[in-house]
Amino acid sequence: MTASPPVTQPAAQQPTGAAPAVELEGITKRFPGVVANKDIAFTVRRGTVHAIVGENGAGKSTLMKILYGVQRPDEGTIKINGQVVELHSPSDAINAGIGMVFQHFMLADNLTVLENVVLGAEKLHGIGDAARQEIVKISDSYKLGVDPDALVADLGVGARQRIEILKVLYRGAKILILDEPTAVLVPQEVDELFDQLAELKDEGLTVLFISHKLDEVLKVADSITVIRRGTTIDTVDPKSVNARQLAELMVGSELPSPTTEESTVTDRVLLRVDHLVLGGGTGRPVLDGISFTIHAGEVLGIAGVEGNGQAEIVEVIMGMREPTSGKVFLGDQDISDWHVREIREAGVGYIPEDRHRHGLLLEAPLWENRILGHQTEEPNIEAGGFLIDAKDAKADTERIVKEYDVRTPSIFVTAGSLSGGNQQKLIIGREMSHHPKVLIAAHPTRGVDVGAQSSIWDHIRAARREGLAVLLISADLEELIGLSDTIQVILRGRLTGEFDPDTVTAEDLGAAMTGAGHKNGADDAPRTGDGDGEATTRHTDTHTHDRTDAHDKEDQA
Amino acid sequence: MNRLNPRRILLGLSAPVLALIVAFVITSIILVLFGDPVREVWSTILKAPKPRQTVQIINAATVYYLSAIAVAVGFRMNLFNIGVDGQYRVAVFAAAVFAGQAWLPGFLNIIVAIIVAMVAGGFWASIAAYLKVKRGVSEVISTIMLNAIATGVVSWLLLKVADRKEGSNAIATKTIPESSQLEGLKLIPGATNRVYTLIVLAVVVGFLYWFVLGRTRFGFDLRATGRSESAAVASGVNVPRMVMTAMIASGALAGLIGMPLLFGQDHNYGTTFQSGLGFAGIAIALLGRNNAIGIAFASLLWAFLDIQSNALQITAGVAQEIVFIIQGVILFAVVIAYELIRRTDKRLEQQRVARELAAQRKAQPATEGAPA
Amino acid sequence: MSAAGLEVGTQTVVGAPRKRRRFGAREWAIAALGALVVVSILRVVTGAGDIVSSGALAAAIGLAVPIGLAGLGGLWSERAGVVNIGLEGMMILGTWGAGYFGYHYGPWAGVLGAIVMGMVGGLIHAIATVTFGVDQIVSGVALNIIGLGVAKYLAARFFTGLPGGGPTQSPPIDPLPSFTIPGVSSGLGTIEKKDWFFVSDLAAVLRAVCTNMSVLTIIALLLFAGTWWALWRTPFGLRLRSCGESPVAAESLGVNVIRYKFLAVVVSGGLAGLGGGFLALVAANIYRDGQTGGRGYIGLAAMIFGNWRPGGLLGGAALFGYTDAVQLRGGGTVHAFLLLFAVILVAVGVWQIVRNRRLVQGILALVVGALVAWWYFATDAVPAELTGTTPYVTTLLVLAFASQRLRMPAADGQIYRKGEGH
Amino acid sequence: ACGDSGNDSSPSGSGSSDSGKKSDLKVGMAYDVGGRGDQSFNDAAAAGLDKAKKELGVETKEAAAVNGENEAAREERLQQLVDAGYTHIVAVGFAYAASVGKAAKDNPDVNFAIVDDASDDSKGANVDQITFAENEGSFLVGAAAALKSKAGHIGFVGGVNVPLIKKFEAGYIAGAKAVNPNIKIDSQYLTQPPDFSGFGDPAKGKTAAEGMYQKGADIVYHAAGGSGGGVFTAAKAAGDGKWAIGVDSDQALTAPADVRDKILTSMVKKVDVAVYDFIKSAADGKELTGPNEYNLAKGGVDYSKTGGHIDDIASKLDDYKQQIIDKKITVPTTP
Ligand SMILES: Nc1ncnc2c1ncn2[C@@H]1O[C@H](COP(=O)(O)OP(=O)(O)OP(=O)(O)O)[C@@H](O)[C@H]1O
Ligand SMILES: Nc1ncnc2c1ncn2[C@@H]1O[C@H](COP(=O)(O)OP(=O)(O)OP(=O)(O)O)[C@@H](O)[C@H]1O
Ligand SMILES: [Mg+2]
Ligand SMILES: [Mg+2]
Repeated sequence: MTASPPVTQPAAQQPTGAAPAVELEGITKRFPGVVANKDIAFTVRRGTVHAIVGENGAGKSTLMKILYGVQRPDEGTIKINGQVVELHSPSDAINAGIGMVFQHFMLADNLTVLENVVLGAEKLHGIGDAARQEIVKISDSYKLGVDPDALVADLGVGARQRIEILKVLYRGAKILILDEPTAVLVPQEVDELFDQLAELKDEGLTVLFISHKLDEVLKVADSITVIRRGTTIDTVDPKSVNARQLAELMVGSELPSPTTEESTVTDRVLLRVDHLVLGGGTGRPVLDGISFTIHAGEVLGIAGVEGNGQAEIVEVIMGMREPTSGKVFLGDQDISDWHVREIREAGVGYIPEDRHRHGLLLEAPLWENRILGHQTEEPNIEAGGFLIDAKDAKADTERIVKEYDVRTPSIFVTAGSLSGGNQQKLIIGREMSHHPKVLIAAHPTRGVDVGAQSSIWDHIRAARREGLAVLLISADLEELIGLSDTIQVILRGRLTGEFDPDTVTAEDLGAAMTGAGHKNGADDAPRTGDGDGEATTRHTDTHTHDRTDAHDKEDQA
Repeated sequence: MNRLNPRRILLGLSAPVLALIVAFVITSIILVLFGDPVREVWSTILKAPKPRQTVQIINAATVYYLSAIAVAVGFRMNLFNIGVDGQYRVAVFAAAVFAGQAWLPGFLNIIVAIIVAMVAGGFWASIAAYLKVKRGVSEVISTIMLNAIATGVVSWLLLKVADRKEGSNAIATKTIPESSQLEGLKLIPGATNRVYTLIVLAVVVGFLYWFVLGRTRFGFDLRATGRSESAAVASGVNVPRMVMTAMIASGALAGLIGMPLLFGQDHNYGTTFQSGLGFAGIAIALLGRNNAIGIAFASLLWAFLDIQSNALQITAGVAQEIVFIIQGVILFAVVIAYELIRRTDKRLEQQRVARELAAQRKAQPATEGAPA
Repeated sequence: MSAAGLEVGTQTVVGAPRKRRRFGAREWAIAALGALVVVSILRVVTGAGDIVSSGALAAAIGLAVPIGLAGLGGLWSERAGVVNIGLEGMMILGTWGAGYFGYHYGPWAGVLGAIVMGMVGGLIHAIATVTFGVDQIVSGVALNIIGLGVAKYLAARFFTGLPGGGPTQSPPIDPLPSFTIPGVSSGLGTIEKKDWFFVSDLAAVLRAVCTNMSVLTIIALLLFAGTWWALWRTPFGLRLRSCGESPVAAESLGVNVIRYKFLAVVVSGGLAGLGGGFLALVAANIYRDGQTGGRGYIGLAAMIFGNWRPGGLLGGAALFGYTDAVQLRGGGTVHAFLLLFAVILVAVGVWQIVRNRRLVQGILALVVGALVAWWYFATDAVPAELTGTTPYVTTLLVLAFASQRLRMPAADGQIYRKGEGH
Repeated sequence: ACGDSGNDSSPSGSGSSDSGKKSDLKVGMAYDVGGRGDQSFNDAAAAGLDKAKKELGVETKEAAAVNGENEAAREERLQQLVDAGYTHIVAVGFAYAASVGKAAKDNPDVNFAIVDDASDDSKGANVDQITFAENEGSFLVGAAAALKSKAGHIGFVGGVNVPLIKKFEAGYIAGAKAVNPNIKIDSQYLTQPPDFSGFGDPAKGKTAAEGMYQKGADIVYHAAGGSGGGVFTAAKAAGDGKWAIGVDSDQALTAPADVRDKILTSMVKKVDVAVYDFIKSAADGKELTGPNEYNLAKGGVDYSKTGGHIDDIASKLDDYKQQIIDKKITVPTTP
């Protein structure tokens, strides 16, 4: 890492003339067997927000990592403020005035905000009071609302995001890279972020910004570069394109039309949750009197800012956690004190929020992952459930791979060597193969690209038609609105509102999720009905669909 | 793409070979550096063992094998049972006391004593398991402590039951009746000594280890827990119960370690009984990569070095402890070699995955709106 | 396998933003005085005078230092995210280094020799785990084997034939200086002899620390303070700890993670080696085969016990050193402890029933407490074979009551490879 | 290296006999853990061997045990010596009992000696079972301690809690009580088997002895091998009027120079004499076999007078010695 220093002077120095902030020329990066970036070239003007869009795996993150010195390009040149630089490590990039907020947060949970921020930049203001003052100063001037002495582990995603930004600003970066900063934020938080970006821009900072949410991109960017399969396709002016055109540029073909779905809700109750309370030690309960009912053929969506109890609802239903009080019924059976395995055997499928932690054994081959979670069920077992039936399990894995289009060379490769979308398809295939009565799906399409996304939705819809009850938890409001029959909002461990997905807008949900909107119960939801006007903007993404029928509200009372 | 791929096998074999060569070179350098006779040392260690020594190697390997399997059961689910050492001592003591009473006739006495050993070993391990599951005490600390406590407790009990032989300064439990002493198997022609009859135990244990871990649901759950605790929980594994079970199983297996020695050699438990087997087991399990066959080879290698080094002082005038250096270096070299090979292999695998995917993509263009 | 281990049993309190109680210097002082009051009472009640004699405490310090230094080594390494089970091997190397260099070039060279030999051990561990990224447990185990082998081999090679030396021990080494504060020590001694409640006990404590303190003990204490300062008060320490908490985050901010980890593990070896050196230079004045007697493992345990913090580690090492000292000094102290255990168990039992409404646990504690009390009153000594287990039993009991709050560095034991985490 | 045959600096050396007359005896020696150079028990045996080599010109070969080893390893060590052509093999330490028994049976042409065991395990027509009346020697130093103690309070530090060491303790207590029935005696063992680190952990020896001195004992006897060094250090630190008693050899001659003057006396266990006897008998053609207890009467154990600290009570001690020899006093073997 001590190789050669960057050629440019530190960013503190005034940039020369009107040279663009960043110029990329012929950037090529090959990974073993994959060309992640191929001959990338574009220019970013100083003082602008420049968006980069592309499918999953298009090579956006790789490019940004190259720009931040994490990875070295095989070919190509990078010019910062008109000068060619060699970035060997993040420190070189930092010295060149570049700062990056990664797609996955780069924070140490057990350190304080202060420690996280000053780490690596101790020379600027030390690690003591001077640094604390500086942080407070930056936090105040950009309204970040960061407490330097809080422990990061105690903070929610929004706050973490702001710390990441603060980290970059603290280092005096003039060029900011934000890799999918909005993926985990609610609309209000997104707006705040955009306000902050605008402010940064006014101060002459340059922002490089990656997002899959095209409407956002159109709203905030001054310029958009589209990357497809590792190469730059085009750089466009946001005023001259709409989201659909942009999406088509990304995938390189026409998008499939939105599908139409009818309600399949029946009156057979499959999952009932009754006044669940989960104590949180001395403080306020994590779950506070949660009650809902899901019928056969119904999808109940739960909207909420992450960390408001969604994960805990899932864990309680799945038997991974004991509620302090309250009950869970599967059909008529009280499953509150059943064990995970019994619950799964009784027909509850589970698509976990974090597939790496809860859904897969990354070091195990696909066929062993097909057994996971269904160790006691056919076709995985033989001899009365005592032995694992490897042969049948392998054969069935082959079937899943084919039916769910899991792109893999074989079922013997490790799960970890599949891309995220394919991993997710494997999980969905596995869960669906056991014909669950109830499916608990947490963020089923998170981080999955458009193609895989729509196929996952198709599978869920198909199962719903056959009478599956689905509890859908998602941060993607479009997904919630598109898939659910009913949407409940969770805030601080309580269900604070029920909405009809046909009429509600993402903004309404966002307001309710942050507690900014009204917090009353189901009676007076949904709030306003002008969803249609916005639908066109909202529904630019490939996965949205129109709903033609409005179903009975009595069902959810 | 399947696991039986010639390239894989070649890579897998090259690691141990590489490691042995590295160990050879490093040890030689040390010997030269300190002016010890390199040639004599290696000719002593690498000399073909006499039949008598072959038997000793097999016997030592038998005991090591049991120990390493006991340790490996824990390792497979990420439990670090350093306590095998204490567990086997508690167990062999209990079994020796029981068998010494000769309540049961010959063979039955052996069988029940073995069960007693397993129960005792399992019980001792269950303390650590309980502390981990209920009180969150890291098994690393608790088993270190329990090893020391086992020493005190066994000593205390040993004094209570000791059968002090006339003229002897050793202290031991009552010798087991002759009808329960196992003479051993005449497996190696030309050897006066015999292979422990209870080598059978090692074979059975090895097979069971492979079968239970590889083929049964329980084994699947155990391995899943080792690979990812969180995923195991979500898949319905009751991890606390699994910890209890695995730890107790590990302890029960640890109980078997002393059995070949007890019935085939010492015939009682006393102050001269072999100690430190649990620690050797850790090294051997790691060397054998927690695999039933791998551990067998590792045990044999370890035993081979041990036995062959016995003569070092006599033939080469070099401290026998040089063998610890060789063993340690082998352990290092093996893991480093495996790591280097793993990296190579991973890179090759990724290349292959990518190539095959590219080929697939060409063969069947764009489904479901994926890029054309 | 990964070195991190299973998390089962380590329940984290959910929800409710954790209010982190600051356990600062004042709290520690109060806790220490409280403990002193308890043992004073115990001394008066049981008449076991050695419970707080300056001699026992001085011995406790002597026994605690090597454990503490080994633990401090573990702390450096694990704070940087590398599990170090090889402390024992590094300590053994240290004892040999102290013996060899101490004999040939004087005790201070012995100190240096111990550190350097320990660092060699640390270097091997660092190369294996940091450079090659092999499993940290495997490397540690291998290092313990090698450390033992190398020390024995070198001892046989270099000490045989020296006057007073042999294959298993070095010739005597000249002692390091030690300090006594003249007037104070004897004055306190007078007070200590009075057997006044608490006052004499406090005098004993003070006397223990101002009588015959080896310079190496003082250095060890300074190293504790220095470690705390370096790791928690300097940019260097922040970077080092960040490698144990989140190496990818550290890397993304330009921290050279590999370098810090490497350094930490080497320092770790040096500290453990110094712990071994203390054994050879201060606790005894020779290198002796098997001298460490598993203290490296105990050091590791003390570090976990101390929640990966210098203060806690100091407490763990002191607890261990103290219980070991009183059991080695004999004379009924361990027997007196039975009464303390009984009282604590009864208190816990009552607490469980009255406050936590856990009937089963409460009754269990009460029953065990009663049994221990019966043991105390029915006998007048604990069998010699069992007194030796006092430090281990005590450690286990304390952990059983207090280990849920332990939290290791988040990335401890995880293999880190440059550029792979993003 | 230990038992290094090619090393000239080592007092041993195989094959060549530098002085004395030539004998065609080939003597192999299997030490207990620690081997030659342990400044204790094994060194005493080595001294006997060296003497035999010098005076009888025998050829020698040595090997030492490894900590915690298996029974088979001990057998193998003896067998290796047999294979290498050694006709007389001395096994040092009771751990070899069963191995000697077995090796003796397998090799009837070879003569064996075992130190510290006289049990059936090691019995054989070609085995010299050497034991010592450690209790008798300890009785004398116990008496010396009681006679010299001003405080009426003495101590005993045992290395590892095994019967052999308890024999030392028993004799010591009996001797002290014979002088002063009211004497207070603290006993402490450093470790429990199979943890034999108590024979090699001076830190523990020091702590234990320190405790005794600080609680008023003025004389501490150790039977703790290498840990004894710590006992001497503690005696020195304890200051004037505090003494230590050495064990196995005359430690006032062998201990580090700075503590020698703190050693009141030592209980000498003449392993060297026994070993020499065995080799000598072989050289003379009348091999010693069967149990041979080296007791006070035979001069196998004794107390030392180096330093002159006990010259004043020597007559009383010799009186006790005579009584034991005359069997007027029987010294117990267990405390
Ligand atoms: N470290 C790596 N080693 C090997 N291949 C990699 C590595 N990192 C990325 N790739 C490959 O490079 C391609 C581009 O990945 P990249 O992360 O840049 O995609 P992306 O555009 O950021 O996707 P997403 O929208 O999902 O974040 C991926 O298909 C992946 O296969
Ligand atoms: N650090 C890495 N080392 C090796 N291979 C990597 C690494 N990161 C990614 N890859 C490889 O890249 C491929 C996909 O990576 P990645 O998860 O970024 O893909 P993706 O299509 O963007 O998935 P997702 O939809 O989850 O973002 C996998 O085959 C994986 O093996
Ligand atoms: Mg990705
Ligand atoms: Mg990306």
